[in-house]
Amino acid sequence: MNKVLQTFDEAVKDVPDGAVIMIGNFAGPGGTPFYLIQALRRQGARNLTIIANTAGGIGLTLDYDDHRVLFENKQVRKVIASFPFSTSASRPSAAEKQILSGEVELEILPQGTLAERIRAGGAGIAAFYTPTGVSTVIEKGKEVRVFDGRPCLLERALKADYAFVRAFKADSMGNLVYRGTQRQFNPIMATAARTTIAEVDEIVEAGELPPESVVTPGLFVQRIVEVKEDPGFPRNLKRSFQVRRG
Amino acid sequence: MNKVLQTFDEAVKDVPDGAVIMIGNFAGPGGTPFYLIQALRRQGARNLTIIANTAGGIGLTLDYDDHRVLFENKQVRKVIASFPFSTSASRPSAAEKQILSGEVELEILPQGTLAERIRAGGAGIAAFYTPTGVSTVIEKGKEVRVFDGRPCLLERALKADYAFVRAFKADSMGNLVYRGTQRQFNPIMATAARTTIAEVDEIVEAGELPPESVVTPGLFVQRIVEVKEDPGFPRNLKRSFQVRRG
Amino acid sequence: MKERLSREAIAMRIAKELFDGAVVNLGIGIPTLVSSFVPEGMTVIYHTENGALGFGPVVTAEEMKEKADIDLVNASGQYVTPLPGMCFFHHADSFAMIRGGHIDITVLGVLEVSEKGDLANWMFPGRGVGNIGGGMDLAFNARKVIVATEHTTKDGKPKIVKACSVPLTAPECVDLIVTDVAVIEVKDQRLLLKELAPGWSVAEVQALTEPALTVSPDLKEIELL
Amino acid sequence: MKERLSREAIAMRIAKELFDGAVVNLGIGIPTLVSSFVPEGMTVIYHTENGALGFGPVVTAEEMKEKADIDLVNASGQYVTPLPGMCFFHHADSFAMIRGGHIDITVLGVLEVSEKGDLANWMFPGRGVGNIGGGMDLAFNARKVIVATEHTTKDGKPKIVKACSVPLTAPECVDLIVTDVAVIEVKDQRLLLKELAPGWSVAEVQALTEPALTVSPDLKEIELL
Repeated sequence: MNKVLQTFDEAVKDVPDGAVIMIGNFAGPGGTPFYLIQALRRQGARNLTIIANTAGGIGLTLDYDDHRVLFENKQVRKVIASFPFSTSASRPSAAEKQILSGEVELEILPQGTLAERIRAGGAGIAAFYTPTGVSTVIEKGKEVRVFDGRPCLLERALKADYAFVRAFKADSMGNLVYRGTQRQFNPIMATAARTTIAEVDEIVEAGELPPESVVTPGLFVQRIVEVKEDPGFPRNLKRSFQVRRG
Repeated sequence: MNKVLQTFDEAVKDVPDGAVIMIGNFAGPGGTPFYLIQALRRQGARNLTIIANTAGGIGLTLDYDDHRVLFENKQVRKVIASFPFSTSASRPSAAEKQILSGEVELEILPQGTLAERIRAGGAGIAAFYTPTGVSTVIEKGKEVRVFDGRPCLLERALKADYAFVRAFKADSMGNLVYRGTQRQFNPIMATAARTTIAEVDEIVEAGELPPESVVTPGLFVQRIVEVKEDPGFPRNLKRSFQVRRG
Repeated sequence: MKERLSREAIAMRIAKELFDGAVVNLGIGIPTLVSSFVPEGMTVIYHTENGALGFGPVVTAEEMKEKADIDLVNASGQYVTPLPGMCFFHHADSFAMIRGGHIDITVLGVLEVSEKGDLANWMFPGRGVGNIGGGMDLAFNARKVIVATEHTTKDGKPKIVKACSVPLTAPECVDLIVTDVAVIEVKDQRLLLKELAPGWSVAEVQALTEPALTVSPDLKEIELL
Repeated sequence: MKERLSREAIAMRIAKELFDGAVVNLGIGIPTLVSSFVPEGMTVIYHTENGALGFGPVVTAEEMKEKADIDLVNASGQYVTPLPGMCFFHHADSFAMIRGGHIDITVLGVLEVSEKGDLANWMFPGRGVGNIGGGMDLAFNARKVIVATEHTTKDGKPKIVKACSVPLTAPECVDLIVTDVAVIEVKDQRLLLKELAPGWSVAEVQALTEPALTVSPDLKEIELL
């Protein structure tokens, strides 16, 4: 039972055209599987459906190559996100142009609904009712049903073929721990994919992570790759990693 | 903002007749709020609805006074549980007799549905669809709906007026950590009650629990009481606590 | 004298709505400033959508080199500082807190707010696109929704309108509107004018507001402290 | 020679269904014994409903004083031992694993199993009451459901029946039936007799089984090792 792979290229080798991929991502590089995304760009699978909080390149924080590179490389057919567009009108992202031109299909969701649909996918919950979105554009095409006097929308589970997650440490069983706000979507995405690939700072022996501190139990993780030092790493991102490690 | 109380009696003082109470409990005393239950027996509120995995006194493990004492004291009107009956036909619990006589109403649920309904209560999910229970007695009175070819039952959220939870340590903000399998229903019940009361081994200063290790964030916990040494503690239970502390 | 309140003053007024132990989620813009005006001795616990509770102030430009940590950011992508008693959790748990009604107060920005308390704040006007993010869950589910806004757009048009012209974030969700000229409570689908900025009259505020305002019997000047 | 397999032998046969890295949940009774027969060098990861994964063997009577820990128990209330790489989680997360299809194999006990693979094991016969516990979620949702049972009741009546007479745990859920006289696969709503206990004939097993058995072309004697 060996889950550890040596390269990111090897880890994403079998991603087929048309795959559904969840990518952990929120406000900066801390919890983003940067190297897995780069490897997928090199690998070149097309017609992908990306499930992530953004469609990449929203320009909110540190400027770095997140999954916007998959849009720039025209690998994406559909994106399911809550924050798909750049925060800057003058610097629209590749995804924005492709969405507006109809080249990429967008399903936009409230962030909590996106998160809960992913959790439902991992938890075997076929669908659930949430109040969020009633009488807004989100309602369109969805069943509305009243519970205890409050109208709710029926939302379906989301699953994926792959989840790309970023964690702090993994042990050899695949157990993951996260650092600070690195967690975000990563732990729930890890539960909702057939194949979860974790990009981590460090792989340790089983038993080195305190059993009560494990956030993603190992059964959810199929492949683990450790981040090595990389001279070609984007300058801004590297600086921030130095902050982290210092 | 002081959440710490000195006595268990004080902590349960305001429980009214007819209250709905969730009680953390599973296979032995490790995660059971023993002292809160004892205090509620002394306090005497009646017509209670108890939501817990068992109805107390199932005889599976160490013999100790769990929430069976609330049934023996005739404080319970209804119980929602997955494992309500004693494992021993020759030693039926108080709850079993009261359920069979009609004195106490029982809603029996699969354990995963019970857990998920509690989580839904805390998470603002009005209802959800689960495959578990279709074409069994659990289906009765529930909507069946097919998703992706698989029939599912519609299950509603459970909420409570109070949750009695057992944890290992609390900090002054109400953050809780649990030891080993002590977790079970406690973290989800803490989210689903208007007033959550935590019984803990130790209360520490804010900052002493590593922030990544917190399992129940403080906003879910309104009252905290620390367990003091108690010479009247049941012998079996005390022995096992000594095992733990040794 | 018809001076309008500064963004800081709006934030100061909103800070008066906080209470000891309150769990608060602040949106981008003026809302973020509210944290600077919490009274001494009061514990306010901040929540951020990306999964943290009880963290400290935003890292300032001067502190950046020393304190910025890419694993300690808020939902706006700002670096924040650690505080004893903070904790972390994942996105589903974070929105369970929001949707489950565990957030006492959220402070959000505004494109338009209607007389019924409908809020619209997610579409970029003119660009035809928008980001929903966590705002919709907050607007629907926080116990108290406060909006912080200039009373009018840069072109002088009312932001408080009879009915929103842009896509809604949430219908009938706003409890309190704090602007640079007034404090208005949304009550029973009406707008109750409760406080005026110094030097402003009811008529002057009404002139900048599309729907009719009901004047509170306790109308007073905004107090910031 | 018509000896029936011991409970341990049934468990040994079931252990052959495990594979390296398998995530396994064992019910009470014979199922619990399966963990004693995992081949050397194979990693099997045990899951328990109360929220632990990757723990070690049950604490024996002799070890009790030294090793029993009330915060390290399985779903049957037995003390278990720690193992490097184990982890803990709460009940909703634990059943998310089960319901979400993340448990490779569950081994459960039986009151009755039907020719379609319906399983009934939660009602106490004669007492009119029953405990559902975690078994129903496991029976509905584990990837492979193996049942371990004596072929007949103490009174000699078949436990493998045309249709269950007691309330179901889950319909059409059982993949493999391992008894003290045979191994039977449930396939396309039929019972495929695959292995016989030493000395038993097809006719003898059929005589103890209510529905008609289909005999596998590869029928063989049960191999335990």
